Amino acid sequence: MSLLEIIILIPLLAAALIGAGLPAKLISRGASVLNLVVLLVTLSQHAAGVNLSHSIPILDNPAINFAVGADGFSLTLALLTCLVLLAAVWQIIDKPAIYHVASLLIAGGALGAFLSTDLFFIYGFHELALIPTLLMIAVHGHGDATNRRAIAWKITVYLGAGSLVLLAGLAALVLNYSGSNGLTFDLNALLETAKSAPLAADAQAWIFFVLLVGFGTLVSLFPFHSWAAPAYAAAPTPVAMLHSGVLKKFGLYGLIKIALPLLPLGAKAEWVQQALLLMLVGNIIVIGLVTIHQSSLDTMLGNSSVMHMGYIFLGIAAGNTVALNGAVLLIFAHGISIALAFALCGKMRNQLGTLEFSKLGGLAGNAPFLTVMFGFATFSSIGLPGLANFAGEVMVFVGAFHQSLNTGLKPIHWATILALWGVVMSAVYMLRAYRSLFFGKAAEGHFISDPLGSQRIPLLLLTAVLLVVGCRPSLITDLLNFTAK
Amino acid sequence: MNQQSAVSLLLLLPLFAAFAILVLNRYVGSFVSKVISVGSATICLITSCLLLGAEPTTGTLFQFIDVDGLHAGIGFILDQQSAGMMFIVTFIGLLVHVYSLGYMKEDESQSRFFGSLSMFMFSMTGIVLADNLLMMFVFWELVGLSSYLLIGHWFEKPSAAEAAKKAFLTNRIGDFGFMIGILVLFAASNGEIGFAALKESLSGGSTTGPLHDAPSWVMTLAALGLFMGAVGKSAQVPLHVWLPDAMEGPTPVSALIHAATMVAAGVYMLVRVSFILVESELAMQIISGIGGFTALFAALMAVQQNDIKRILAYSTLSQLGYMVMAVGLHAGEAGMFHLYTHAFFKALLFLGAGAVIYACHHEQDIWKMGGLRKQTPATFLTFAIGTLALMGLPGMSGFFSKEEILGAAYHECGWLFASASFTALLTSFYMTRCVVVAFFGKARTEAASHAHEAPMIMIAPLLLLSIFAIFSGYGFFSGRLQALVPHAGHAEGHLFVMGISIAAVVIGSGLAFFLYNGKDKDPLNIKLFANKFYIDEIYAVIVKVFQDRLAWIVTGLESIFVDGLVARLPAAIACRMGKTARAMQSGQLQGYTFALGLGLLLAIYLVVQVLPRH
Amino acid sequence: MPSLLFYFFAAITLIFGAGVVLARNPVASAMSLVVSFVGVAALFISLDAYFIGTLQILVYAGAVMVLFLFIIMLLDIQAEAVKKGHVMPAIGGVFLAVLFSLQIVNVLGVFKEGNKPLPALDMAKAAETQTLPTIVNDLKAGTLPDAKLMGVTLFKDYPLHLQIVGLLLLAGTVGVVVLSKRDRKEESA
Amino acid sequence: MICPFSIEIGLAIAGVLLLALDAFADKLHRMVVPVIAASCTGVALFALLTACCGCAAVPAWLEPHYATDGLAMFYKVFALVTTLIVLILAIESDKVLAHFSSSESVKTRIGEFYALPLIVCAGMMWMASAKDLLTVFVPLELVTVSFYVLVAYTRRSGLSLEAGVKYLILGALSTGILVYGIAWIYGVTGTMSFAGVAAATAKAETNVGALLFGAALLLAGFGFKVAAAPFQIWVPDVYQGAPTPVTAFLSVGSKAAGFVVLTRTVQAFTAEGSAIAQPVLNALLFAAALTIVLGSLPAIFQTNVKRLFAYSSISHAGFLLLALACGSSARFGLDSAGVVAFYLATYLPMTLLGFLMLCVLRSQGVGEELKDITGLAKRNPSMAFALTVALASMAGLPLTAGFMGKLLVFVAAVDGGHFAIVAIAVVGAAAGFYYYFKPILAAYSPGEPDASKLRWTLLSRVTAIALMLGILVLGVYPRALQKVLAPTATAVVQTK
Amino acid sequence: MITLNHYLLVAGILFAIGLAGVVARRNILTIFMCLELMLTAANLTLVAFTRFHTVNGVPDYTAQSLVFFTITVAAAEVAVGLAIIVALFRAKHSVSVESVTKLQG
Repeated sequence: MSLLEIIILIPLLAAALIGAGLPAKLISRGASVLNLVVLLVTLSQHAAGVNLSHSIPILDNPAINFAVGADGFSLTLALLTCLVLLAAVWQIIDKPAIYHVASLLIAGGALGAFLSTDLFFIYGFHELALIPTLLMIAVHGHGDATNRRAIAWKITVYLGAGSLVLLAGLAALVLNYSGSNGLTFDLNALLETAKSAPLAADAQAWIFFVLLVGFGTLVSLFPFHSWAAPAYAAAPTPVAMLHSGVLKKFGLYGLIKIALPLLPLGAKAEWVQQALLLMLVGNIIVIGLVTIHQSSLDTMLGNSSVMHMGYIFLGIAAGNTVALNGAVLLIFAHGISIALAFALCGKMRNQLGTLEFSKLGGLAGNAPFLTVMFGFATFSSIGLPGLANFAGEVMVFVGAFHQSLNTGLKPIHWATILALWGVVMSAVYMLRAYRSLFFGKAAEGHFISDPLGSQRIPLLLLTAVLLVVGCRPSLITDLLNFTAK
Repeated sequence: MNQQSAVSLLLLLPLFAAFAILVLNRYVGSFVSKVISVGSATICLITSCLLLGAEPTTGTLFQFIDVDGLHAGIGFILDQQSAGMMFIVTFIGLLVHVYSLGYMKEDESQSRFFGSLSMFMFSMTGIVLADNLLMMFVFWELVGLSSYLLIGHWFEKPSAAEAAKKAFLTNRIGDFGFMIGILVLFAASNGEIGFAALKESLSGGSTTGPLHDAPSWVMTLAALGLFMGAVGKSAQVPLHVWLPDAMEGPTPVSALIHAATMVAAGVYMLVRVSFILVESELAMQIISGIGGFTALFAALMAVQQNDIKRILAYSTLSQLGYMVMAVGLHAGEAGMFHLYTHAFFKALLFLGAGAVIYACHHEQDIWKMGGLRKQTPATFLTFAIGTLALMGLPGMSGFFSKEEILGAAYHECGWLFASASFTALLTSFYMTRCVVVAFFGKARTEAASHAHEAPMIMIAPLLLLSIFAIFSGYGFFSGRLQALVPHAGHAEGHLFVMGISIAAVVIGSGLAFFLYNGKDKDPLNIKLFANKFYIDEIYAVIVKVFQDRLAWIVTGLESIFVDGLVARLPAAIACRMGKTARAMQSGQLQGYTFALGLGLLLAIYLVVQVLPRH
Repeated sequence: MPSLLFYFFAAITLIFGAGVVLARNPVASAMSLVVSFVGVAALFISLDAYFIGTLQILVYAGAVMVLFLFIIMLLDIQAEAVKKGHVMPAIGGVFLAVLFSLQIVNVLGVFKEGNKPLPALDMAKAAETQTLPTIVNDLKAGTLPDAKLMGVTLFKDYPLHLQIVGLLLLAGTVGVVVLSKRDRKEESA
Repeated sequence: MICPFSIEIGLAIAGVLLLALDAFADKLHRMVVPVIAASCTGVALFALLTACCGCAAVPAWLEPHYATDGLAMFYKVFALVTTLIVLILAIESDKVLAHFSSSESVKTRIGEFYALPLIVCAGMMWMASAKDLLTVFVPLELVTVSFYVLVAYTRRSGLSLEAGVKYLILGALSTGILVYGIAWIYGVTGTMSFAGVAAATAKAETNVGALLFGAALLLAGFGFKVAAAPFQIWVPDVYQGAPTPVTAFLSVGSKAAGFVVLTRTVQAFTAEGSAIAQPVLNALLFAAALTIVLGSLPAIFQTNVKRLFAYSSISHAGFLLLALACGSSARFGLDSAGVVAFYLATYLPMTLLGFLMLCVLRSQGVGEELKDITGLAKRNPSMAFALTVALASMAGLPLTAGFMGKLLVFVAAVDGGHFAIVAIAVVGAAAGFYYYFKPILAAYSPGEPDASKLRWTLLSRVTAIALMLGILVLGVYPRALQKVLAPTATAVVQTK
Repeated sequence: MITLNHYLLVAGILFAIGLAGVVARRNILTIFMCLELMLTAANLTLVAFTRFHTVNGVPDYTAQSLVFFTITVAAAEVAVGLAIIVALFRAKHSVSVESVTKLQG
């Protein structure tokens, strides 16, 4: 059994144990810490060059294996998952055991998706993680019952449809890249065929586009995004953290790990490029404006999370080493920062009962710790240097803009410029929110106090990660070890 | 101590101080914070003094971003420009630290204040030392953050919170351009961000320089982009609106950040990249034009302000305009010179204003002061020295630097010279007005009449700064600070320029003195100037229309069209079809048999008639 | 078979078949059905399927229709009243019937093989292939031993099927018992 | 080594004997007949699995009609497993059944209800082996007529009776169509055996127009049995009204039996060189698309879980038809018959688990409406979990059996280039995410606070666990099943 | 001259008539009779074809057996069907299709 399998199994096993009636809080916290430790061990093994991959065949033709394997990219996302899981289970206070179970299942599914090297399991684990997400939103979400039901349905059907489109795209990959002896879902085998016998550019473009729509829907790529903001606003805190921070990144993971290497020509096809640029500009500018319009913290964070996906897509559209490194860094950074923001959002909701900007103000007076933490989340998400997002954004911009200027500004240049303007917009809404929630005169009737003792640890952990990665992004980029194709 | 470790110390010590204060804040009293912060500022000053006049070197401290295609390090350039700037920053920084010990004595969150100050020192050091554009951008943003924190120090005050936000956002708009500039240069030079590398790429020479071959519009775009960053940071028109509002912050902060150092960073940066700017004549014209315009525009507004800090703020705008104009007129060294002298006397003025405000129990309206010269003689004396230096009275530091800029303008562009000269006149006018109204005449309010001199810890920095305000213009002094030797060409028409500038001082101050001496209210009433040309109002409308209203419209459209077309319409169609199909399931047996029969006919029709043909 | 007889029985079949559909009284429908079945039986016989024809009369026209009539009487079912709103099903029925007939006509138009007359029976040839003496004798005598041939086929080729049909009848019987068994409560009520 | 034929005969005899036992020994405990019935099925299953593997020794007189290829063996096992579980379902809902059968008293003996499934099972097993249309028809009618009885069995419930009437009329209509179709196929090809038909389709002298007419009728007749649109119209009403075990039997057993016959028919029509292969496959594709749509979309509005399952069953039939219509691909480990069999194998545990949960709930007085199962998680979390597993698998969530089936169908369809149908299937499956989650959501929503706890019986618990294991094993480790099915691919070709 | 198609036409029309009756009639008993009509039409087709496809000079009895089975099956079907109809009548006092409309949607 490989270490990677253990990493996947720990949360699933913990969820099963809780389901069997063991004390939820203890087990979930223990499992999340244990998982982080095991992952760190795995990282060291990976650094030492140990081959961690392992494979169990489950179907011969089409060949499907339960295969795990890790490169820097998947380990980065696994690290993200473990960190966010740790922070998420710590946010569960006085809630039924199902909260713990759901969080562990989501994280387990995400880890499975990130560490598998078989398309079947990559897809399967992601879906597995979706169910508890949907259930938690529907059953334990915020807001009145009808509304959150509607939201839960929307996200269920939306993501379900997106996954099916994705499945069709993956099926096309499997069918085209399986080689001559039957079909295979093994990513590495597909990659080899893709190298030795690539498809025609035209076919690649089409499949890439289908994958883009499929994966894109899962990442709330404009215009397939409208599930995201209300869902995050309604989701229980740990679920919002895990989904927006980790699970959503699956789509990006898939694009970078599967679509780009398998369909390099497709990604570069002009019409695909232009469509992607249009969509990501939609993410940044349209959703940026929508975010500015929000009047409550939860929907604002939800929309901002949609908007920030645009930058990562820009990195994917650029597709060069710098931009891809930046995109992954941004995936990691956004995961941490949005999880932090949602954790704080949850704490505030619990105490204040409302997150409307107009009803709140001056929280900094009573809750300096929260204020500082929220400050970190805010400034990280608006790309302040020294916090993790900045390095990612800069690399994405630099990578995307690094095209010849001799023939004038190309579409990707314009997209980058618009994306840069998006940075201004995100500063606008984040600072507006920060200002109206924490500064100014304290609003009447809404009291908030700082979290105590151990509750601070996960928040501090996330902040520390933001800072450390923000100052040494090479921690991640060295792990990634991407090179231009 | 070698230079690398000295530089590391300069960078890391304030960072460490800021971090330590952030962490320890909860557990120890503000005293420890003060010790840490002031201690670090002191050590920084000593270090930067040691670096003055050292051999120019460069180096890299560590790699920040290190992937194929982008290697951005935290490095340093140590030359005369940066060493001099470093001295200014640390020197004024230390004085402000010391001054704040007195000024902020009563404040509840002193730890936070000093922590933020240390943070600022760290960020500013980074800008000064930056050896590449990205590093400069990083610290550029970080000074923005410290500025945000310090302006918003009294966050309970809505105006302070708003001002902090406004400052950050306005700067962000500038940074938008800055980043475009960086990106354009990066792309055009095929992957360079270091100043030295860019210079090399530009020169062409033995190696092929991609930047050398870049189309001219690329250079213009790059230059304007970088300049836009400077416009934001140095509060040039049209992004000047944040600086007056930033006066909501504690006065020492205004002195340090919003007068002496941070706002000058734009000019510093422009001088750093002037080798790029000169590649585009159009960009240079725009830079000088905007600089000159800002100088005049801000001076006009300053004429009608009543808040002592705001007068100084507009004056800062105006002086920054001078500096920017100088850069645009190929006289970056003159701009830097003015930056240095301005730093001293403007810090002096702000700290003096702080002392006045302190004396008058946080009263800032000059019309509610009066006669302070008697109650607070030391403050008056230092403030007057600062004023004279600012007006450019011959012999004072401001005279030398301003005269050099005027000379450059005279040399390069007549219009700008005229406007700059008029600005000089206005400068004398509004500063005289300020001094006359605040310090002369009778006390107009209770608070003013009971004003008392600030404590020694605040006065001492004032005195020290006065010395610099007087003497920093002289060669023996400025020579230490700057390597850039004035153009020889400026000697031409030197006397004329000197005459004009002296005349401006005399006329301006004379007019103001006669107009305001002994007056209890403003004899001039120019609404347009007093209301800052209604720029804030116009911007408010623009923000409302082009951002909030647009956001509202887009949100509506998004939810109707995007969500509607992508999600709701298919859902509605599916439901509609589902309902129809469900209606077929009527429960009527006859309906079922009919459906079955019809299905049969359909199947036969399809299989026999339609499908074989395809 | 002479054409006239064919047309006669075909007409009987179809007319009384239509009678089943058109008659409002179920008894009339049942009676029409009997007559129609007799017509079909005649057509069977005209196709040299004497055994099947007989079966048609015995099982269908006899047993099954008696069962129908019995139930109609037992339940005392009245004629359907003509009500408004019942036109649609009628139209639908006619519509389907017409369309289906058109399709049949269309297919028969394509089905050229069907335009040939029925092949003549060749008893002599058949006699050579059969082994059972009684059948061979009949064939040699020039008569078609229809029932015998049928019997041989059923018992030689389809013994399993016969068993299954038996099982089916048993299941049917059980079903009838289960479904129409009166429980005590109903009796007392 | 025994011929599977003997097992079927034995099963039928057991059924008859049980009928007799039930009729004449009325002092017996009421559970004797059910237990014997279930154990007979179990023994038959055991015997089939152990004694008949690879057995092709069929008596000579039976040989022309009776196949023992992999396909047949698979469906025989399938029928036995289904029957066994259906009997368990019946035992679980014994009281409910008795309550609604001929007498109101729960003491009413309902031995027939346990004996008939054995006979039906035998019929299904025969259908699986049929090599000609006549041999299809007779057991098919045995199954159908028995189902008329079973559907209407709880006649004191008006719904059951209504379902019985509807099934009777529509079923008889489909029988008429089927016989008419067989007549035409015979008329055009001169044979009833699948192999003969396959050979005739390739012959030049065969009249294509008339053959297509017969094919259309035949497909319509079988389409009715497997609930293919537009012949699916009876399904929701009959499934809802019938006693739950019978619904389960219909939706799994009857459908599978229909599919084995349909598979053989389609194979015959699309044999090498067939002149009608393309129209038949296209018709199937068309039917598949229509079935998915007509199964999925109305399901969105259902509030009755049983009826929901009925629509779900229709939509699954659509996927099965799609698999059938995709034809064989040389690149695939399974041919279309294999994919259909695989899909049905995944369909079995999830559907039966769903119906088992309905039976278990019904026997404790919980209704079939969504509002009745609201708060199930509170009343018995493991029941809610079991229901969730069943529904998740039906929705096709990965790592459950349902996903494996859908995946293979999708891959086959994309491989066949049927993108439009794939798109429709995607829409249908997406709608599935909605309606399958409705019961899950209801189960986990807070219900009435003082609702009583619910209990498993030992039997139902064991069965549920077995079915869940089946779902998970098929979803995670389908290799074993594939190994079983792979030979069918080759064997089926030989029967032609 | 009477050809095969004559018989097929008669059978086809009979089938159509039965179909019409099934759809048009509201009395379940009558519907059931119409179903028998359809079945008979199918049988007629089959018999006509068996007569047409002579085997060794006599009709194809292997195929004609199907007619035998069909008639038997139909009889059983009628028996069960009538039992159900009787049960329905007992429960609803009607054998009209209107009495079975509860299951819908």
